[in-house]
Amino acid sequence: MYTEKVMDHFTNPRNVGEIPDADAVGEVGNMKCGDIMKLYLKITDDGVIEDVKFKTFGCGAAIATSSMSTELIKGKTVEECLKLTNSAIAEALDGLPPVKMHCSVLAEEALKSALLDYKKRTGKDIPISEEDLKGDDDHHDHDHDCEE
Amino acid sequence: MRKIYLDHGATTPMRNEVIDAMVTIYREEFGNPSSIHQFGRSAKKQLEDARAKVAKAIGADAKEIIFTGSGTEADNIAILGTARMKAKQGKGKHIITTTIEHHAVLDTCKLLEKEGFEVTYLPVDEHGILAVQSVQDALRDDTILVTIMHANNEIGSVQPIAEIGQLLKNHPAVFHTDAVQTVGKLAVDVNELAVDLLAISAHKIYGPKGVGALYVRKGIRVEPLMIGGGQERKIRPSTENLAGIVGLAVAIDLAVSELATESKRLEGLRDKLIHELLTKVPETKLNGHPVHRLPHNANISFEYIEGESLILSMDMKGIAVSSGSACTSGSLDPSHVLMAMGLCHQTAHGSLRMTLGKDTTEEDIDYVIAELQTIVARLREMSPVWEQYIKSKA
Amino acid sequence: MRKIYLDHGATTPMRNEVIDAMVTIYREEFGNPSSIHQFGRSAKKQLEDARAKVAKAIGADAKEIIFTGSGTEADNIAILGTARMKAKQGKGKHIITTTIEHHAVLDTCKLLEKEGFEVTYLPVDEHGILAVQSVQDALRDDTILVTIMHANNEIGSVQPIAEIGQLLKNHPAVFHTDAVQTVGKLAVDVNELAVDLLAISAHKIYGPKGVGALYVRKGIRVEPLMIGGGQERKIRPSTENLAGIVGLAVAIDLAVSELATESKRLEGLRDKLIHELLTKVPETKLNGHPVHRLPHNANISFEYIEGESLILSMDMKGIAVSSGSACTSGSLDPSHVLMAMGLCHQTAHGSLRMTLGKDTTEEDIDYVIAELQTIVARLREMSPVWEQYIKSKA
Ligand SMILES: Cc1ncc(COP(=O)(O)O)c(C=O)c1O
Ligand SMILES: Cc1ncc(COP(=O)(O)O)c(C=O)c1O
Ligand code: FES
Ligand code: FES
Repeated sequence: MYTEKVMDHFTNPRNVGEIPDADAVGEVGNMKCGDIMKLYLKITDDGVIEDVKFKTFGCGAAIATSSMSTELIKGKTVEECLKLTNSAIAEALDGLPPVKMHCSVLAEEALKSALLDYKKRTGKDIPISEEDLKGDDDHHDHDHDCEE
Repeated sequence: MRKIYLDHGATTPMRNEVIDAMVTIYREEFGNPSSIHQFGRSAKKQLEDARAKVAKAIGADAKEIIFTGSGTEADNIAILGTARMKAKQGKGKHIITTTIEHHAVLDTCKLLEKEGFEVTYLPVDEHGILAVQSVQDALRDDTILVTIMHANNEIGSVQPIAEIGQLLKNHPAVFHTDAVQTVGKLAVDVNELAVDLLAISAHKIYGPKGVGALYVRKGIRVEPLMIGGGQERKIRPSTENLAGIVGLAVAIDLAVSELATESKRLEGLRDKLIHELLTKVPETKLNGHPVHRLPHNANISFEYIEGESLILSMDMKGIAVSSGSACTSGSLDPSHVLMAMGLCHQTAHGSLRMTLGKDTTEEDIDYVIAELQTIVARLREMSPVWEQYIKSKA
Repeated sequence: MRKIYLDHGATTPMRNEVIDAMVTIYREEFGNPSSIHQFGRSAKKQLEDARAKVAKAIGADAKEIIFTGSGTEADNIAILGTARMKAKQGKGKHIITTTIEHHAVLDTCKLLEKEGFEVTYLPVDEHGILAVQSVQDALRDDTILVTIMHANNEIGSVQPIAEIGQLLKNHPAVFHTDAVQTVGKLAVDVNELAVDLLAISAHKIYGPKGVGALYVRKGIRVEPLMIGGGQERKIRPSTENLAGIVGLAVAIDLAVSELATESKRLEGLRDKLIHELLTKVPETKLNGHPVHRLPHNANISFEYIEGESLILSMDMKGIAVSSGSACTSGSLDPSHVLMAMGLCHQTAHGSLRMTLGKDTTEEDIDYVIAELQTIVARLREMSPVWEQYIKSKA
């Protein structure tokens, strides 16, 4: 059901861990399926993601998308990171099973949550607000119709 | 790489004896048992021999066995068939079941609620066991059906069916038990259990998939699910799956004859697995009853990690296990059985079912114990919840 | 003694290719396709490959194939499933079918009548063929389902399904055809036939008993017969009969690829059988259409003798034939199909169905022709009705 890339990132997740002196930390959870992701960012003065680490409690897709998202944002600017969507993360993994698409939302939201934390800490003018984090519940709706 | 299959609760490999018997039928007995010529008569004889064998294995009379296309179908005929028959007779609309039934029973009861029946879902205790008294308390004059599984497919807890059967002897309600997980693993005798209906599935006992049987006690009538020819006393029309039925008969016969020694062996391995995991891995918990459980079932919660990633990690090491019933693996909800036992979402999600089988050896168990420790440690290291727990303890 | 099996309409022997493919599954692919570990994923792949093969054989998309436990079940899901779905949606309660359907369709329609549906049973002509116009005339605004078999199992007459399909394109009624007798014998393409639902059974095409499939056109929704896990898009829950499904796929694939040459060969043998019997045995009559008929089906009435004694006499000579559908051989009523075509009781009783198969040779046919002449003569000599007839002619 998972692509080779998903299995690769699941088995050898990149950037697992913590950054004790992180410039931003994001934590999101979805109690419906019981998944939690915590993301640590180290950001340079000119707004480039210098280092990133994560910890995830979740399914194979949650761990793989967490890992992939850290690869995608490392070296990017904050502005570029704001544009990262869950479908882009899923695509980078050669796709996810439809029932598992919502797992990739976890990674997108953890990133947004971290960037919001960064905005709060630095007072920088970053186009993101609490609104963006409302966690639009649709993504988490568990579709039991196995219509594929 | 080693391959260790510990998912016998989901399905089992076929026995060679079963395959051989089926191939003989495939090659030599292709007649339609309903045909009156020699090909048909010969097939018919095989069919009735198989029926007698299955009946004998559960202490029933051959006339009381209806072959079906699966365990699910046997459960559905039992439940829908009884409810619809009783409704037609104006006998009442109340049904009693439990919160931990297999979906073939639970969701069928939910359908009946939509059709105007009233269903009482009895809770189980923290070990997944139903109190006999709760059945007594729930019984009403208009109760037409009591359907309680013999043993649970996820946590392995065995219900006091015989006691409930005794209780129901004084009540007109029909008593059905889903024995898909117990036939061939525990002693199953329809008279000792005092049940009216009992569902069997071949693929859980080294037989073929797509074959089941329903025991229907003499005098009990059920409406069929489907309509067609006169096969299986019109309760289950369709040209009979003769090879599959013979496969079921051979499988059940062997399982029952080996039951005593094999269940003891499995219990030994299962207890070693449970004991070592609970002692060697911190923050673990056994689900289900420590004693009243299926001989081959170990269900353990590993706190702070998620079930699917645990299963996938074990799969990479060649170990096949599951987190609940296979048929719901498409769903993301935590097991309804674990939730019914009072586990919280997170603990339910981090649960593993390991079900042993006839080819499982002690070396397999040792390998699994060793690998699981490494895997759990690695996943916990990645888990923010574990991090939090460790910090809170510090 | 020679053994000649001329009852392929009832069931067929398994092909070696089918047995081999199934045994491979039995030995090597025992996983539950719903499990997420390697055993499960590998089984799932086999399942989806089989689905693609079956779909291809009838010009469908793999997503449109639902595997079932029999042809009867496929028919029942189609008919009960459509009727119950439409009733829920308040779409109407009128159904159109014919008087010559298999019991899996006919008796299911009768059940629906009891549930409050209204069923129009269209008659057929003296050749057992339905007039397209009669469907047009019977159609109403509240018609929700039209179910007409592709070819009849007893008399072999082939219905104008494609024309009816075209007609129904302008009507919201769901169109189901029971193609159990035609798949692998006639070209069956769901788009050419313009059907929404189509039933298949494996054991009629040298595949295993207890496996069927239902084609469900994209966008068409049916209520399931049984409830349980999420298998087969919840339309047919139960652990999948993987070996059986693979057996069906191999069987249909082979049957379709050999169809053109094999049906020509069968037609040749069939026509010889029919022609010689009609010319050499007096007072005989072909039932069904002379041209629009299944390539392997010969159905002949022998006046003044009774079917069962004819079948038994042939059986003594090693020849297996039937008088109608095997599944009603328990009943003593004359075939409802022959009666629907206007035959009188006595003629209907003296009818024989001979259905040829892939191993049938010209020598077999010659032997049957010779033996039948002797048998018919002997039985007529014993018959008072024959005596009366002879005297009336003298
Ligand atoms: C036309 C027709 N429909 C349905 C069936 C039922 O198929 P099965 O025996 O697989 O249930 C048969 C044969 O028995 C048949 O000939
Ligand atoms: C307790 C229980 N009941 C019913 C079933 C359904 O059996 P089958 O897969 O043969 O439909 C299963 C297994 O899937 C089961 O474990
Ligand atoms: S993150 Fe919830 S199931 Fe994958
Ligand atoms: S005399 Fe035997 S069936 Fe009528």
